[in-house]
This record gives sequence, structure tokens and C-alpha cells, in this order.
Amino acid sequence: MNNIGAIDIALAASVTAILATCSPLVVRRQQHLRAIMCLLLAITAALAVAAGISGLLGSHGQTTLPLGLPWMPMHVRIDALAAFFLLLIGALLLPAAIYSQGYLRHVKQLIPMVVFLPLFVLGMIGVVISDDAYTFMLFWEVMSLASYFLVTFDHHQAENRKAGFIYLLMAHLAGLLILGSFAVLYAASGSLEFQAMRDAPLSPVWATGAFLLAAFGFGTKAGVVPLHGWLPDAHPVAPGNISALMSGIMLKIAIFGFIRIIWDLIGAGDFQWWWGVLILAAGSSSAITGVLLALQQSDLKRLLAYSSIENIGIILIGLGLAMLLARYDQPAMAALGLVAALYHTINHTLFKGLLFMGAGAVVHSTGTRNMEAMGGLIHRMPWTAALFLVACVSISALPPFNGFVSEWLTFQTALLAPQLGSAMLTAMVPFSAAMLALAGALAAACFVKAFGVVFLGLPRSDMAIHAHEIDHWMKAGMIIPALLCLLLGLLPVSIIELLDGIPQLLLHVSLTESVQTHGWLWLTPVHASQASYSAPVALTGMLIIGGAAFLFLHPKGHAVRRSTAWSCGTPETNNRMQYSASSFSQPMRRIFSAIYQPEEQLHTERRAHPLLTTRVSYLVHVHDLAVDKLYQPIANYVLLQAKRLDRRHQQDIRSYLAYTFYTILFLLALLSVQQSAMEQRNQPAATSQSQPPATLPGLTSGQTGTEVRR
Amino acid sequence: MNGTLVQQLVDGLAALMLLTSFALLAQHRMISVLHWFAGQGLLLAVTAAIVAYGTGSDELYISAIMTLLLKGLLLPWLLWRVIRQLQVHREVEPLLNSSLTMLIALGVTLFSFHMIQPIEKISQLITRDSMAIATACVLLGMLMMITRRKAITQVIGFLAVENSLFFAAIGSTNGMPLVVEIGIAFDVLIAALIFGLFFFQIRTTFDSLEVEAMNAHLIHKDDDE
Amino acid sequence: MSSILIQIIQALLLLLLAPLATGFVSTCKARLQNRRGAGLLQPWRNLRKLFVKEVVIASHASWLFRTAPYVVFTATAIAASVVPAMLVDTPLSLTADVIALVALLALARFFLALAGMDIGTAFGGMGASREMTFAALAEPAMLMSIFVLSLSAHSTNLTTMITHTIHTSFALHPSLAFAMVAMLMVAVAENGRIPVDNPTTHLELTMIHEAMILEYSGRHLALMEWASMIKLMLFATLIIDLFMPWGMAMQATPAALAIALGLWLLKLAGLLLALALAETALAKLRLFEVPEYLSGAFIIAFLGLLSYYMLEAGV
Amino acid sequence: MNLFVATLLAPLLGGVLLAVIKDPQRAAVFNIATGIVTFAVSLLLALEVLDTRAVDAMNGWFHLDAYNVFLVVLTTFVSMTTSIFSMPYMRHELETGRVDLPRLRLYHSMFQLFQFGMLLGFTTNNIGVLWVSLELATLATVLLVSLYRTPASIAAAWKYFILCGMGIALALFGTVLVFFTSSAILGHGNIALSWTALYAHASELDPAVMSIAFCFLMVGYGTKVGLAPMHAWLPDAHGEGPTPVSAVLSGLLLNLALYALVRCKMLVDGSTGTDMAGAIMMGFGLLSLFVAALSLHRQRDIKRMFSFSSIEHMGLMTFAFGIGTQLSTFAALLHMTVHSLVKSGIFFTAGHAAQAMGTQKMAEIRGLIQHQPGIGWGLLIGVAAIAGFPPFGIFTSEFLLFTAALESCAWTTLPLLLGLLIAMAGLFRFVQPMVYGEPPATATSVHVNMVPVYIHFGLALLPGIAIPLFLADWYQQAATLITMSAIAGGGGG
Repeated sequence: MNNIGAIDIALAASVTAILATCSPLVVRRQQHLRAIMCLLLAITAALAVAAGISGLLGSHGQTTLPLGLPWMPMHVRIDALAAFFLLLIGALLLPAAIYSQGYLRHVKQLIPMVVFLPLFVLGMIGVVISDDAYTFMLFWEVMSLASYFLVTFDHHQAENRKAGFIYLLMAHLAGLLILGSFAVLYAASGSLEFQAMRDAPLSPVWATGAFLLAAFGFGTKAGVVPLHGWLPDAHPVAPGNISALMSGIMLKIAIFGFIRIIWDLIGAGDFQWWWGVLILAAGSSSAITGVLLALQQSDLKRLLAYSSIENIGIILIGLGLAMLLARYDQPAMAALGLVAALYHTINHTLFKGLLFMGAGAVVHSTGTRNMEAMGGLIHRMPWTAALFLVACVSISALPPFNGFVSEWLTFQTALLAPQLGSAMLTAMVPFSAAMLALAGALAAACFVKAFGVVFLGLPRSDMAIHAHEIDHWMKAGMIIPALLCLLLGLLPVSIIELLDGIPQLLLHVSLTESVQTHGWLWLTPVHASQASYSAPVALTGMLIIGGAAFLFLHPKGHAVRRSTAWSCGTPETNNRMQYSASSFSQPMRRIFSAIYQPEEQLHTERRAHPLLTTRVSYLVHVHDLAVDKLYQPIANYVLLQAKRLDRRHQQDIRSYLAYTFYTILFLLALLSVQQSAMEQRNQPAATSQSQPPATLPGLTSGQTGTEVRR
Repeated sequence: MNGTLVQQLVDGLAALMLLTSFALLAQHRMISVLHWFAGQGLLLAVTAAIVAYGTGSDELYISAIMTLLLKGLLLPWLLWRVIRQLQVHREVEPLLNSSLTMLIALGVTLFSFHMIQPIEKISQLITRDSMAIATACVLLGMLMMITRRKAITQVIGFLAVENSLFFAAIGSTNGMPLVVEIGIAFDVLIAALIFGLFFFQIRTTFDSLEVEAMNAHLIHKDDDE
Repeated sequence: MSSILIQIIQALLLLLLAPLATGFVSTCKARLQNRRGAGLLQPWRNLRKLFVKEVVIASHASWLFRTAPYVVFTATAIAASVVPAMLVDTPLSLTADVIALVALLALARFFLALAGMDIGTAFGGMGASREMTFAALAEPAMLMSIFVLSLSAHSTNLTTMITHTIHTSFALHPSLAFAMVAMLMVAVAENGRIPVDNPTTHLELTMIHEAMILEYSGRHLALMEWASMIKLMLFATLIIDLFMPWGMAMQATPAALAIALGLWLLKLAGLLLALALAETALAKLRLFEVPEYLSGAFIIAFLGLLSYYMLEAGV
Repeated sequence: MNLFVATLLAPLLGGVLLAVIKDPQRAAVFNIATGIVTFAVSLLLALEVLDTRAVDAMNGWFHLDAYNVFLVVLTTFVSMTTSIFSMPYMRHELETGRVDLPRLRLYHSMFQLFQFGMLLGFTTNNIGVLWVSLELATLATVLLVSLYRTPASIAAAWKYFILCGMGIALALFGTVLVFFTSSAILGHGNIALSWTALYAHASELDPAVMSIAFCFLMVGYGTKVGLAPMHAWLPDAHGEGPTPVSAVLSGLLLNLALYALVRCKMLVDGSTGTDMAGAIMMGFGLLSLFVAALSLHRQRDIKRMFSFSSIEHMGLMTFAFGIGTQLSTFAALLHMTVHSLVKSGIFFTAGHAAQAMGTQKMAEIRGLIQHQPGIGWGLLIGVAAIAGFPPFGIFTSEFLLFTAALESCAWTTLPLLLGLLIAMAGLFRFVQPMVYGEPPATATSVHVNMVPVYIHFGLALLPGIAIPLFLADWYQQAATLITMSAIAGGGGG
């Protein structure tokens, strides 16, 4: 093809990333290094966006690179799905790159960042455009490894090292599971190329195996409850720009892999009814657990990490619904669910990226992640506060921002779903929808807490008092996703049309005609008479009314008087009076104490009389049950076995000789048993080797043997 | 002298071989262990010679002489010097008491006989029976290495295994090709030299030839328990 | 053309009648307690007074504190103007279906809570925390009852749902009954009425809604108060629309509209009277009994769902 | 065939000469020179062999085919780089007084003799001679392991010597058994031990004898490979010897043993026609994988830890050879190559790290990255590579191995997966604290020569990104060669 296709642009993007990785070889000065990396990353992002959009507009393409295995060069390909995720990568990478230019200014040892950040990006792009199992796994693991090095970027705190270790371990586990899933598909299709895997017919057993392996692999990587234990440790300890990328993009790459394998390679045709149920259940539990735990965090970035788990849950609810509907031959509705999930995917990329960047800015200027030490930052960092607020509103699924659109679509999928196979299923769908509603509302509570405690009220520490506004690079980096959040909230119709290629690819149905009926202004997923939503109208209405009220009520030159706030008559309000992060979530703790099982310690020091309380200290620690009940026991078991085995390594030489002795005896015994068995099977054992080419019977028998084993 | 006679002779020698192995296993006094070891060496040489006569292959004469020199004289002498210089005379009682060891040894022998049955059926060689014996001897040698504490007795056990290998080579396959035999002999020689070297080092570093003494330096005990 | 006009009138009606509705409730309560009460128009007078009074805000309050009232008010107002009161099919009804409606109210609540946290006092945070908690618990119950309704109508679009209910011959649907009970309970909670919250309390520690607007004064306070009145009105109208829409005007003919208006006011009065009765009869719940109350609402709604599948799925 | 002679003679002469060179500096240089020469010659030899599929040298005494010639090149290459690495390393040891001049001389000459033994073993066509040369290499390394004359090193060498001697003896017995049945067919002479002849007549060898022989060979050579439960000698030998020796032990000697084992397997498969041998090898492979993976969690000594990782990978290779399909064999060969490169590279770095921190105790090694970034990153990257992360070649081979395993016996993939995971955890939990954080005050900066390490890792990178074609079809040839007699062809290429 003579004209440039999406695939070429994508490859160009990866090349740019590689260049950025190699830049330390030529550039020495830190300042230049930073600038060059950010510039190259920005270019990569721009190219990714370009590739994504052109891919979504229908410019697909595939090619093979002279890399990889000898008999199988790397296949790369861009279809609608890949294009969408390329777009997603670029959409957050661009602001992140700009943000990094400011964020990394004070970083001392820049080299690892410069090497591994682009490598990380390269891995993600590679996964998305890969078109065979080997390439997929290669880039997947590159992504994991690079991100590990980024998590342990600041490796002087022990907690970071621990987090990094667990992260790498779980990432490796995920990788191996996914590898297993691919191996199943490979065994079924006999080829590593995706096309062959698509075409290969799958027996239900194989399909289930592949599905389970993939689901658990990608679930681990995406932080689905109860496999999420690593996530809330790993994301906070990374530098701000990195946690933005990890939470914003990397988790979505896991979603991509999920869709790629389960929807694309296994194919909607092979779905079984309980797959959807499983995904739906996992999604609901992740959504609820994630947000409940997020509510209890007083570490800002940890809170955000848990909320990522929640959002992954929401995405999975959409996917699970879609899988159920696809199973029961409702392609149109399934497409709606799929689109809802994808829409939420990109939404979460945007606002979670923005949130982490904001958190990075806050941590950067206060020097702590502890919300209890923050407060009142809205006065010191107005820009950050405003942008963070936008993200909070979006993630709380409030109109007119983007978060609401995707959740609304998910609701529509659930509410408008017609009768499914059994009443049980049909009743389960709305239940999950209710869980989604609960999660959404809790998320709102959670982010009221986040924003309120961090930015509002009075400063709770000197660090908060002396906080300073961020520089223009970081500001610029945060403004872009904020605007995108609003844009995606206002123009859902156009976005859905852009995404339409994906349901066409996976389900062979198109949403456009049903969506477009009332033009760009009205979002009518199925039909206007069933459900409709128009953010622009709502927004204009609000602007009109609000403006009117403002003009009406706001008298010119009428200064507002300020005075101290009311605190039951005590003259001076101080910062210790206000609600803290943990007190805000206290009702929740009490209501859901069954889930939290909080460890609370209350110390009251009294002087002489029981009423003269001098000081009260309240400590609360909320456990993550997944870690306590799942991770720890397994680890302990393995270590116990290791210990047992280690005893064997502490004997003297004779016992080792004894092992050799026993081994040979064992082998000989085994042999005699096997031979007697063989003699019973075919009596004339002696004659068998008298026939001239004795290998032939051997070959045949052996082959039958392997057939049996297959 | 016809083949059957040779075969009978070899079988007799095989029986003796087995006897020596048992004796080595049973002995406690270092010197007598050494004597039995030397005896085994001689036995091998004789076997080699007889088989050589029976098959009329000159190679085997050479290897017979080699065996006589190396295993019958040189190695015992070396070990004897070591013993004298290091004053190790009496092996402290072995791990298992001797009667139990004997029982195990018998069991092992029976097992090896059972294992070698199929071979016995198909081999046309004049000396196939000795294969079973050789196997038994190998295992007995290992047993000896396992049950003894002193480094020297371990070495003797090792050499006993070598002997029985050699016996297998001659007794049941009429000897390996010369090159291989020379190679093997060469290796055994070097091994013996290194052994000698070691004895003195071990003695000087651990002032004992007990195996446990060495062990202490290798076991990486957990301190975290 | 005329429909747009009617739409506007309808919206204005909702906004302007809202204070009257609140006044009506309090008067009824006063009468039930053998008091004369301040009269229907008292809320109006309060608002007018507040609009002209000078604004005093806390020394630490930020810009968010001052913009919050406008956001709260406009969000509630938009939500209210979407709900059909007399005419079933209004142009704006496409803007937001029931879910979007709920979301608009959630937006208002979000900023209300933030405003509460902005002035770093204990009460603001307390109110915000409680409000968000209970709202979170109310959400699924509300959605579930809406879902029960949308099941038979196969739609979440108000207009469609109303027409569907009007056109189906009146029959006793247990599912609808369940849904209605749940909806009523949620509505009470959402509007912060007894037994969940007492709008007339003066004891800070028992406050939820009031605690958040404790620091407001002047026009800001007026907007907040008005917004909450509109919310009450809105919920009443919503319940009317969903469960007893009979007599609403399908076509924009004066006669039909007149009947619709009359009926609407009647139903409204009935509902509010019921509310007044309930508030006099019941005592306020302890704070941590509210979750049970709300989960009860959810359970009822879910029962409605199940009974739909078990009894009426064929219908 | 003079190239071939040169390949063998170079290290032999080098070893003899090195025994007499007094000056350590010159000795080291000469050592490197020998290495380079050997490597160059063997490279030419390899090219020649690649043209003509298989070559017999010295009227059939030696046999070169795709399988062993590539191992020859690998051996010479790693010995060369090791000799380069050992120059600064041994100088440091000399300065710190851990070795004295005569021992250094012994070291150099033994090093080359060891290489000679290796090459002899790879190239010989006579399984008897193969055994002899393996024993030769063992004896040479025994002296090297005990080089420091510390109690621990002597004890380790003794253990090594006794256990491997035992094992090797069993292997010899196996060989005798093979000869026992082959002499019945091929007549009584060298021909009866020549591998090509045996291979040609494999089908006529008596299966019963061959299977018994295989048991002995398996245990015997398995001991040298370091398969559990005969592996006890390996960690000590690696831990106590000088680092260059550990590097060649892990990188080369184990390969030779495995090579011998596979040659025997080819014969046995040909004879019995069942997959008995393969099954046994798979069993040992999995067992070793698990034993090593678990033991990795209990290590305190850095070199011991990496030697356990060697056991793990040897287990993987044995498993792969055991599967015996073409794909799996391809994977095993690839794994052999990359593992040799990476593992020796890791040992280089670990040695430097130990020198820098003045101890081999991992508990006392801290903050390498901050102390000497070269060492720190080298170690970290190396471990990532050995743990099977791309873009390093081990990832590729493990990927292939995994698919091959699932193809032929699916259930094994689960333990395989588990073992790999546990092993990776074990490695990283100890490596992280070593490379990250603050270095201890006692750390001294040492003169390091990271070039060999970079070369090794660079080469290990190659198969991960793109396997060069000539290498690929080289493996292909070898794989076809090995799997021809084995059952269940198919898969792969």
C-alpha cells in the first residue's frame, strides 16, 4: 500500500519509544535527558492517537516484522479494537509526558526512568498491536518488567521494595496464566497466529480451559477482587506520572487482553452461560469491595488505587452483561454492554490519570501521601484543586461529565435486558445493576472525602500550610484530560459512532443507526422512547438557570462579610476540630464492619477526674482480607515446604550417597515392574526385537502412546 | 581347555568376587579391609588373565597386567602408606551394626539377581552369569560407602565399586576396548592420587578423617528459627 | 411550539409551588399538633427575606463554598423541569430519563457535601459524611424500584413509563405496590424528613442536611433552602407520575391541561398530607438505625422485582 | 581435519604451558590468548561442519554433527569470556591473599585442561571416551574447587569428588552394559562403543539391557547434570570454588553431562522404541525444578543461590529433552545456550559483587546499584533474564517449552508453571535487597571488567528479539538429529 496506514503510524510510535529508551546512550545532561524523553514520549503519544483514530475510521492494516521466532516472524495488526486502545494509550500518554517534564524536575537519578518509562510504553503499544501469541506475550512481559522497575524507582524505602516484589510476582503469575491460555489455543489451532486461533474450532472443554486461564491471568493483572492484593501496594509507591500511567493505561491493557482472547480469539460463539455470570460476579464484587476499601484509606494514592479496582469492576460488569446477552443471542444489547464497558475504560483512563497526576502534584508539594496531614490546599493550589475537582465529579458518575455516560449506558444494558435463559439469571442482572448503583454512590462519597479532606477545610499540618502551586508543565498536563473528561461527557453520540467498529468486529452488529436517530444531541442507545440522555441540553439549561440566578442575586459592589465559623460558641475554630479522613468514613466502618473487620484502638488519657480528658488518640486499621486470607497463607505454605526441604540439604555426605543409592534401586524396581507389565501385555517380548527394523513398532506404539497423552 | 571350563572358572571367580565384597562390607579393622581390597584386585587380574586365555585376545592380557599392577599392588600400597602415616587403624563402628548391614546386602544382591534375569536369558556370551554378580558388587560397594564414617573406608568403597565395574567389563563382556580401559585406569590412578592429596589436607584442616567433621563447614544452618 | 411554552410554564410552576408545598406540610403538621402554624406562605417570606439579607461567610471558606449554592440550585431546578407535571410528552423529557434525573440530584448532593466540608468545622464534615453515607445506601433501593417499573414499561424514559401506566387498564400489581413503598421510603430519606432527618432541629449533633448548610446565610442560604424545597416537590411529582399518573394531559389542549393541573395539585396535596401525618406519627430514628431502614427499602424493592418475575412475567 | 585437531590441541598445549608460566600477569594474558585461539578455531570448525552436515575425524574416533559442534562453540566461547573475566578477578584474589602464586598456576593450567576435557567429551565418537573425558573434566574441576584450601572449600571438593565419582562410576557401569549388548552385534572392538555405529544399529540392541543401562546412565550422568536428588554436590562446589570456576561449572560442565545423557537417550529410544527414557527424564526434570525452586527460598550465600537456579534450569532442559518432540528439543537446545550465557554472566557479576562487599553472604550485600551501578544493574538484569523475562532468550525457550509440553502432555504444564513462579519469587526476594537500598559502610569499590557480562547478556538478548536464521536452522538440524530416533515427531518448525 502506498499511502501511510494506521499500522505504519503505530510502528513509528514504537520506534520513537525505542529511541527514547536509548537516549541515555547519547545524552548526558539530566535536564536535556528529561526534555528529550518527554518530547519523544509526547511524539509517541501523538502518533498513537493518530494511529488510533485512523484505525477507528477504518484504516486497518497488518504486517510482519523480521523479528521473533525463526519460523514465525512477529505479526502486528490494527483492527478496531487495537485502534481504540491505541487511542486510549495516546490520550493519557500525551498529557502524562507534558506533566512529567515538570514533575521530574527535581528527580536526582533520572536514568532508570528514562530507560524504563519508554520501554513500558513500548510494551503497552506492542501488546495492543500484536497479532500472534508470541509477540503478545513478549510485549506483555516487557510491560510488566519495565513497570516493575518503575515501581521500585525510589528503592530506598523498604515498603517500595516489598510492593515491587509482590507486584512483579503477581505480574509473572498473570503472565504465566495467560501463556497457559495461549498454549491451549495453540494446541487447538496448531499455530501461534491469532487468525488461526480465531478460525480453529474449540471443544467446550478446551474453550473453558482457555477462558478460565485468561480470565484469571488478566484478572490478576487488572486487580480483580480477590486477586487484587498487589495493586494498592504497587500503584501508590510509584512516582506520580507512573502511577497515572499504570492505573490509567496498564490496567486497561489487561482489559484489552481479556477482550482480545475471550471475545476475539475464543469468540462470542463459544460462550457458555456461566462465563458471563462469573465475570458479572467478579465485576460486582470488585466494584463494591474496591470502593468500600477506598473509602477507608487515608493514604491519598492508596485510595485512588482502590478506586481503580472499583472501576475495573464496573468495566467487568459491562463486559459480563455483554457476555450473557451475547450468549442468549441478543447481539444488539450485547453490543450496547460492550460499548458501555469500552466507554468506561477510556473514561477511567482519563479521570484516573488526572486524579493520579493531581495526587502526584499534591504529594510533590506537601511531601506526604497522608491525607490526615493535608487540608485547605484549595487556597494554596487553586489550579490543582479545580482540575482535581473535575476528575472527582467525573469519577463519581455525575452529569455532565463522562463518568456518568458510561455508567448510564451500563445501567441501560442491565435495565433494558430482556428475559434471559432463566429467571435466576434475569433476576441477577438487575441485582448487579443495583450493586453498580451502590458502588457509584459510594464512589461519590469516597471522592467527597478525598477532595474535601485534601483541598477543603483548614490545613492539618505545616506541610499543608506551606504547600505551593505546581508549575505550568504539570498544569498543562492536567488540563488536557480534564477537558477530555468534559468532552466525552458532552458528545457521547459521536464517541459511540467512533467505537462502532468494535461491536461490528466482535458481534457483527452496529449501534450507529439506533444511536444516531436523534442526532448528536440526544444519546438514545436503543430507542428514544426507551431511554435518552442529553448532556449538552442539561448543561445549557444549568448554565441558563445558574447564570440567571447569579445575575439576579449578585448585587454589584456588595462585599461579603467574613467571620469565624460557628462552633457551638467556642471562640476559635482550629484545624483539630474538623472532620478527619478516618472520621469521615466512620459511619461506613460501622455499617460495613462485617466486611472491614476494623482494628480500632481508642486511648483516652484522663487527669484525676474521669471527665478531665487530657488527650484522646484513636487508631484504626482496616485489613484487606484478600491479603490476609489469600496471599499470606499461600506464601506461608510455600515457605514451610521450602524449610522442610532445606533440612534435607543439611545432612552429611553419606546420606547424599544414600539418595543416589535409593534412586538407582528405585529406577531398577520401576523398570522391572514396567517390564513385567509389558511382558503380560505382549507375550513374545523376545521376538519383538528380532524383526529387522524394531524402531517401527516402537514408533507406532510410541505414537499411540503420545496420542493417548494428548 | 574348553569354553565350559573357562566359564566355570569365571563363575567361581565371580562367586569369590561377591565374597570379597561382603567381606569388605563386614570388616572393621582398617588393615584387614585393605587386605581384602588387595585380594579383590588380584582376583580381577586373575579373571582378566583367564578370560584372556579363554577368548585368546591379547588386549586382555595387557589389561590383566595393568590390573595386577594398579589394583593389586599400587593402590593398596598407597592406601597402606596413608593409613600408616595418619595412624588410622580401627574404623569406629559403622552407622548400622554389621548384621543389619549384612541383611541389607543380601537383599540388594537378591534384587540385582532378579533384575539381571532378562539379560541372562538373551545373552550368548560365555560369561553372562557374572553380570548379575557384578551388579550386586557395585551396589554393595555403594552400600559400603554409605555405611562407613571414615573418609578412607569411603574411598575403598569407591574403589571397590570401580573394581566391580572392571569385573563386569572383563567377566561379562570380555573386556572393554583397550583405549577405554587405559583411559579408565588412568582416571582411577589420578583419582587415587587426588584422594591421597585430600587425606592429608583433610587431616591437616579438620585433624580427623571423620566425614561429619567436614560437614559442619558446609551446612548453612538457619539462624532465623 | 406550544409544547415548549407549556414545558416552561410547567417548570416554573414546579419551582414556584415548591415553597408552598413545604409550607403546606408544615401547616398540616402544626394543625395536627394543635398549633396554628405560620401559614402556607411562610417559606416564601423566608426566602424573600434571605434574598435581600447580607451574606456572611466563614473566614476560611473558599470559592467552592460560594459557587456551591448555585450548582445545587441549578441541578435541582433542571431535574425538576424535566419531570412532567401536567403534560406527559414535553420536549425536555428527552433530556434525562429517571436515572439521569437521580444523577442530577446526586450532583447537587455532591456539591452540598463539599460545601459542608469547606468551612473546617466539625459539623460540616459530620453532615457531609452522614449525607453521603445514607445517600449511598438509598441509591440501590431507588434504582431497584425504578427498575421494577421499567420492567413492565420496557423503558426508563418518564414519558413512556407514564403513558404505559395510563394505558394499561388498572390492575393491582403487587410488584408496583412493593416498588411504591420502597420509593416512598427512599423519598423520605432523600428529602431528609422524619424519621431519617429532622429539618427543623436545632441540635447540631443530630443534624444531617442542616449541618452542611449551617454556615450559609443570605442569598446562598436562600438558594440552598429553595433547592431542598424543589427536591421535595420533585419527588412528590415523580411518585405521582410513576404510580398514579391518571388524568395527565396527553395532548396540549387547554381543557386537558386544566384537568391535569387540578388533578396534579390534588394528588400533591394528598401525598404531602400523608407525609405530614407520618412525620407527626413517627419519631426520628437513631442514626445507625437508618441503614436498616434503607436496606429494608431495598429488600422491599427487590421483593417487588422477584414478584414481578414470579407473578407477572407473563403479563 | 586439521582445524579439529587444532581445536583440541590448543587448550591442551595451553594447559601444559600454563603449568610452567610463573608470572601471574603473563599467565592470565596467555590464558586469554589460548581461549581466543580455541574459540576462533572452533568457530571455523563449526562453519565447516555446517556446510557438510556431519563430519567424522581421525577415522571415526571423533564425530561432529550439528548437535555437538554448536556445543563446542558455546564451550569455547564461554571459556574465552571466562578467562577474560578471571584476569581482574584472580588478580584481586591474589592481592587479598586468598590464593598464592603456585595455586594460581594450578588454576590457569587446570582451567585449560578442563576446557580440553570438555571439548574431548563433546567431540568424541566413543561413549567410553566420552565417559573418560567427563571424568577428566571432573577431576580438573575438583582441584579448582578446592583451590582456596579453606576448610569449607576442601569439604566441598571432597563432597563433589565422592558424589560425582560415585555417579560417574554408575555411568561407567551403564556404559559397560551398553557394550555388553552392543558387542554381541557389532563384534568385540572399538566399533561396539562408537556412537555412530551404535546409533545406526540402535534398533538391534537388546531393549532389556538398554533400559537397565539407561537407569545407571541416568543416575550417573544425572548426578553430573545436578538433577535432584543427586544434586547435593552442586551448590557447595559452586559456592566454595573461585567464581570463574563456578561460571564454567554451571555454564559448561553441566551441559556436557546433559549432552552425554541425551546421546544415551537417543540410543535407548532407538532400542526400546518406547518413551520410557523420556518419561524418566521428564520425571527427574520436574523433580529438580521443584526442589531447586523451593530451595531458592532458603539460601544465604549468593553463589549457592545461583547454583540452585542452575539446578532448576538443568531440570527444565532435562524435562524438555524428555518430552522429545522436535519443538521441545529445539526449546531445550535454545535454553541450554542462553542459560550458559546468562548464568555465567550472572556468576561474573555475583563474583564482583562478593568482592565489592567482601562477603558472599547475601544478608550483608546491600545497595549494589548505588555502590557500583554496573554490578547492581548487571545483577538485576541478569536475574530478570534468568527468571524468564523478555526480551531475553530464556523467555523464548520457556515459551516454546511450555507450548511443547502442553502439546504432548498437557497436565505437566501446571507443575511447570508453579515451579517457575516459585523459583522466580525465590530469586527476586533475595536479589532485590542486594541491589536496592543503601550500601553498607564496609563496601569497597573493586576494579570490575563488565565487558564479558555485557557480551553475554547482549547475546542472550538476541534469541529473545530475533533468532538469527543460521542459528535457527542449526538448532533445527540438531533437533531433528536428536528426535529422529525418539517417538512422537511433529510440533515446532
